[in-house]
Amino acid sequence: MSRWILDHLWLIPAVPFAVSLVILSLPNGRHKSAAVLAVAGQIAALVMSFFAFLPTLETPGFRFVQNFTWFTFGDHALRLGWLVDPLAAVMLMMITLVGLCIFVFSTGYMAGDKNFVRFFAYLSFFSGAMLGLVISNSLLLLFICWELVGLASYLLIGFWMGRPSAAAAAKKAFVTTRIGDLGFFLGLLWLYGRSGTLLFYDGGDGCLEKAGLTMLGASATFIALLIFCGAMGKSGQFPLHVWLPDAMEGPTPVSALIHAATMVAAGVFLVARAYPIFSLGAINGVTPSLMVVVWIGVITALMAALIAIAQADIKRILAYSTISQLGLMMVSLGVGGVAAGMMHLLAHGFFKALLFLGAGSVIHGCHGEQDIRKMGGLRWLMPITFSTYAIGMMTLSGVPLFFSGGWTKEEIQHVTAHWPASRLPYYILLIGVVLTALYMTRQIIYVFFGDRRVASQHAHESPRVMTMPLIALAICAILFSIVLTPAWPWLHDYLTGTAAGVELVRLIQPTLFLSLVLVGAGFALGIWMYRKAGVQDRQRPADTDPLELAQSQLFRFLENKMWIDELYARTIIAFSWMSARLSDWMDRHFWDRLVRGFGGIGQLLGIFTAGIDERGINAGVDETTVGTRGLGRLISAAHSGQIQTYLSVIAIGALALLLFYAWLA
Amino acid sequence: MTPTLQLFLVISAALFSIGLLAALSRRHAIFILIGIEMMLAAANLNFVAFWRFGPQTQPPIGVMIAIFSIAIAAAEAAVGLALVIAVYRHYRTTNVDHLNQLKG
Amino acid sequence: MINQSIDGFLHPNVSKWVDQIFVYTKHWLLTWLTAAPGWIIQTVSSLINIFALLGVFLTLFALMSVLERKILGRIQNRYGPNRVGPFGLLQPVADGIKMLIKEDIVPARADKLVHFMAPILIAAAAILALGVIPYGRNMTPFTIDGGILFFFAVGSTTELAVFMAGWGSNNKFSMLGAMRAIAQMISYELPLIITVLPVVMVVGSLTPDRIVAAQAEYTFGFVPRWFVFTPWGTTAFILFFVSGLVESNRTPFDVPEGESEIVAGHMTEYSGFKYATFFMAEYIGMFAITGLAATLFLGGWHSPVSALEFVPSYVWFFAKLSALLFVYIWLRGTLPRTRIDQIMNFAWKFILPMSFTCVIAAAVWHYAGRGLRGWLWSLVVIAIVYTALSMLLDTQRKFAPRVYRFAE
Amino acid sequence: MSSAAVVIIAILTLAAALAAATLQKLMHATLSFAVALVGVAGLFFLLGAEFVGLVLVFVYIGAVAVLIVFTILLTRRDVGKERAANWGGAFLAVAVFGGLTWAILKTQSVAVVAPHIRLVTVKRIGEALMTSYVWPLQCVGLLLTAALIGALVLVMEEKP
Repeated sequence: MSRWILDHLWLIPAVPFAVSLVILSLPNGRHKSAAVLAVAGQIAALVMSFFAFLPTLETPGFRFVQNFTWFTFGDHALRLGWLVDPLAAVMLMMITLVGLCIFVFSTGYMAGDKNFVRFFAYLSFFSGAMLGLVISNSLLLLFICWELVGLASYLLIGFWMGRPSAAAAAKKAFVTTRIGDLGFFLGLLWLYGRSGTLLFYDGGDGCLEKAGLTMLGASATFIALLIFCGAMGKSGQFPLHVWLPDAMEGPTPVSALIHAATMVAAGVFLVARAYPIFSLGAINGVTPSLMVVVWIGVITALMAALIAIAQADIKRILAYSTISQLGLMMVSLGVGGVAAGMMHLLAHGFFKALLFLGAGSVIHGCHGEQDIRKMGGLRWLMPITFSTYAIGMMTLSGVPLFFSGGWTKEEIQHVTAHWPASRLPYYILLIGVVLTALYMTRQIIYVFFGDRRVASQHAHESPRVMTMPLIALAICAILFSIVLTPAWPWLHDYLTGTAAGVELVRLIQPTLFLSLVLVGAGFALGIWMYRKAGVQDRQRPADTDPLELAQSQLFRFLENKMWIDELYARTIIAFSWMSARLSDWMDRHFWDRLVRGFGGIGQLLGIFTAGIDERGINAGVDETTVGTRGLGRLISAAHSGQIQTYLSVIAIGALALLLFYAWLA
Repeated sequence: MTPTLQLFLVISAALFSIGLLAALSRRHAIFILIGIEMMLAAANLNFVAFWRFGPQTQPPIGVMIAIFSIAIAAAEAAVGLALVIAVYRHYRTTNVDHLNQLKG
Repeated sequence: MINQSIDGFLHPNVSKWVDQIFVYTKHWLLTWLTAAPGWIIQTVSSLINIFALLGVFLTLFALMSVLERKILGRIQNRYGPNRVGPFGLLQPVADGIKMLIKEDIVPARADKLVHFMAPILIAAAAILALGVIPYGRNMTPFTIDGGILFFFAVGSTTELAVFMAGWGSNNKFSMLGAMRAIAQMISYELPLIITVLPVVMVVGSLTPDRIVAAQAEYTFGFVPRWFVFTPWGTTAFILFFVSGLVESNRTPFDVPEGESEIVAGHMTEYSGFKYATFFMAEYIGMFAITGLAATLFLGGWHSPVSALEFVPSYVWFFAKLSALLFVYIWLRGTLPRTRIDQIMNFAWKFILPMSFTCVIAAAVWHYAGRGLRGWLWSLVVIAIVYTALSMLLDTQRKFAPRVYRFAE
Repeated sequence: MSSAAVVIIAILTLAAALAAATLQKLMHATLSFAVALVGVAGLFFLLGAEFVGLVLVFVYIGAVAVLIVFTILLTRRDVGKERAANWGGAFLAVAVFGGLTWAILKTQSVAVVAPHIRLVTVKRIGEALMTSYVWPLQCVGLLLTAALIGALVLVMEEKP
């Protein structure tokens, strides 16, 4: 079975694609069949991914490559390929699993939306593209899937295109990521130019293998940076992160699937996949490109965490936390902990999906209200949501020992601590941990504790079809930690391709206590700050945020996302405006004048030649015509119009000819 | 006693002259057409006669030319008669004496 | 040419002798003047042929005229002529005498010469056409290289004759009838010739004898290789048959002489023997057309079953001929008369394209190897064109029972 | 082929042709024209070009003659007695005939008897048409089509 799947890897992305096509062809009313189809397709993908996953378990460092020629130009062919190695396999599992949960969830969440069918078509399309992305063995194929994923995200963010905000957000996301992808594409071309192949692994001469890498040489740094641009775009790293919060305009399941669990992780995955290029020629694990990755990650993590504190929209908070977590992963990749980064990516996939779905459930319960200050006291109203959400929150903030997030964070701290270049990222990460705990606490308090407020008056628990996935994801989030513990670092070794061993001693580590302290501090701070935030008298939104009372300037700064959007508006967008205006002006006033000038010259010439015609040529022509007419009259006198005359003339001519010959003879 | 080529040539010459007579002496367009057709037939007769009395050839050129000229004559007759009808519609006559609009 | 193998339970020589009896007779007759110069022998032999033809077909004409009346009678639930002679078989004699002793009226304003020439010409043309059809083994009166062409060339003079009749008898009914006749003759001469083309193409000769010879063998020993058994052949045969029906002005295409519309068409002003001549010419033209149909599509004088080869060839030929003639009579007894515009539309919109299709189908049949494959392919071609045409020509008219309005 | 036959047919042909050229009634002229053409066809038969003869009869009697009579009918109002033939034309015709005959009889190279040749079969003509004369054949087909369309257009009732 696995053998067969490996030989037909293309089926894994193909099935969801096909499903999405089928669904698109359905009439608009067929909700049930659409949902059934989509879920079935996802299950099929899950099963196949599982069978593709199995062989990677048996042999550590397993790698299966299947290349084929796309087309041939001139004498050399452009080849694409499929790839299964631990990295791809775990991604497959994660995507299909989370995806399945979210599909099921959205059957409940989107019920009653009139574009239900279209939604599921897009969703399947997305999952197909994403699966293709992770198992592609060629940078080009990866790029194609990458763009398809971008398209899917665009379609889904703008799913409610009725809302102008949604449309704007979709456009913003598309354009912003496109900026990154431009860099990515340039890097791709450059890479192709240098190494002559885009296959990652090609039996020794792929671009990630000795032969290909040696061909890169010094340009590796730039190529790596260009590729990282793409990663920044997708994973919302610092300069290009602005689209991700706005992407929350899309339906919540979309935010969960695309903008938390899978797509935004694609950037991290890309860096992990192309890691050999980044780390080419590293002096004890440090290269300029990795340096950039680290710092970008650090900045992103810190900034996002800070902004998250001051947001009021439940989904935006989660979005910013996603950004900061992604920054975290980037840092870990940069400092050389690829395994750690991927572990966190997977764990994050689970619990962030969980959190988003929880948020979705909350919003659903509060009839579409998203402002946490209008909620509150949902603790008893939606217990399942609350408990699962709490688990997710604790996992996110990295409570050690029981929750997967904790282990991965500790792993990251561990690798960061041993980064030779600088200690600064490590400390910033520590701060980040505290901040994470802080804003999650704030959110929990606002949403679930305290008294009910406007939105939560008539709140109710969501239907089973929505709570089931929550529970499933919560269980995943907890159980997942088993394979993460240092005692049995199975996943780590699985990713690095070494056999895992069990040592309970390693279970207790200094970082454990450290993170305990930090997370505790974060919780404590949060509870202390927002202790009064929950209890307000009813019917009124919570008045000003405690932080705002304390540090209004800082709060404003954070609430407005550090004015980064405004900054862009003032600088980049303004600049493009200016240039557009300028070229418009040029067109109107300069080029037009020029053209008119040429026209004038033409006119002048025309007048001149016309004069010549009148005086010179026409006279001659007239004379000729007069002559001709005279001649014509002369000749036409002979034309009596009597056919028979002509005939007889011909006959006479013939006779004359005859006589002439007779006279000759 | 077998006929010589001359006999056929004389016959066709006679036919031709009769056609000419018809074409020259009659005033009716259709008569002229008939005359022309007769001249054409005479020409065909000449072709075939020369082929028959000349050296044998493959393909039989004279016959071929005769066939083609017959086909063309048919086309010519069709168009000519159509012209006659059209002219008749316009001028209510087919007498060629009255059709001299082109006179200079 | 006589030494073709003829099997059967009769002794070969006997059956061969029976088969060739007429040929032998002619040879025997010619032996009398071996001394005479060549051209005399030629003339005499052609004269013999001509008289044989005339004898046979005039008898057939007489027979047919009475049989037709009897069969029509049967069809119309009445006795046919049954007074003169046994079963009224002598009826034609009586008719002939009547016609002969009738007064021959020529209209005063008629163009005497033309009026006189027309029946002669028409009869001559009809009889000439008979000359090239092979009636049996070695029984082709005049073997001309382009026999088929000759047939049609002679047939085309009929139009002129009809016109002469119409013009000569200075009468509007005659003129109109002649016009109609010529119009439909011209329109149906095209399909008539084009439906012959496939056969000529496949055989590769315009000589009737060759065409008959090409249909001699039997597939699997019992299915005769007649062209009517190929898809294109069937189609061409049907089209040819219909066109022939029109050419010989028979019901349902007898508008030129429809009594109810124009008295008797171009024959209105003819009476007595001239009228009889017209009548005869019509029937002989009919024989000619049917004979050609039998020659082209029904294997000429070949027997339908190889076991019956011992039966004399001319018997087979005349059997087929009379079968087709019976169909003629049957149609006349069955079908109502069509309108002239219907006839024209039918000719130009349906029959002509279909006959072209036959040519194409025959080519397909040939290049697909004249076997089963060719059979199927040509069938496909014809089916496609037929369906296309029927879709094209389908005037979405619903046929409801006719409502009669009587003057109260 | 004996001179007798040739002469007889020739006399018939020429007589018919003369009638066609001189008869007053257009219809009679046409009919005798047809007869003359049949005579020409007979001459073709005697010359061993059966096919051409058949084609001639087929085309002229079957098509052209009918066309002419139709035209006569369509332009009937105009078909009356004509004034007598003008003698100029007659004289010219006779002169041409005389000239031609004189030239023919004077040329010795045409005073030959027919060689014995294989009769030209329809098959050979067909092969010739399909091989070395295929382009002329196509052109004639084109010409005929053009003539057909042209004739139709000419006689079409022009709608003012």
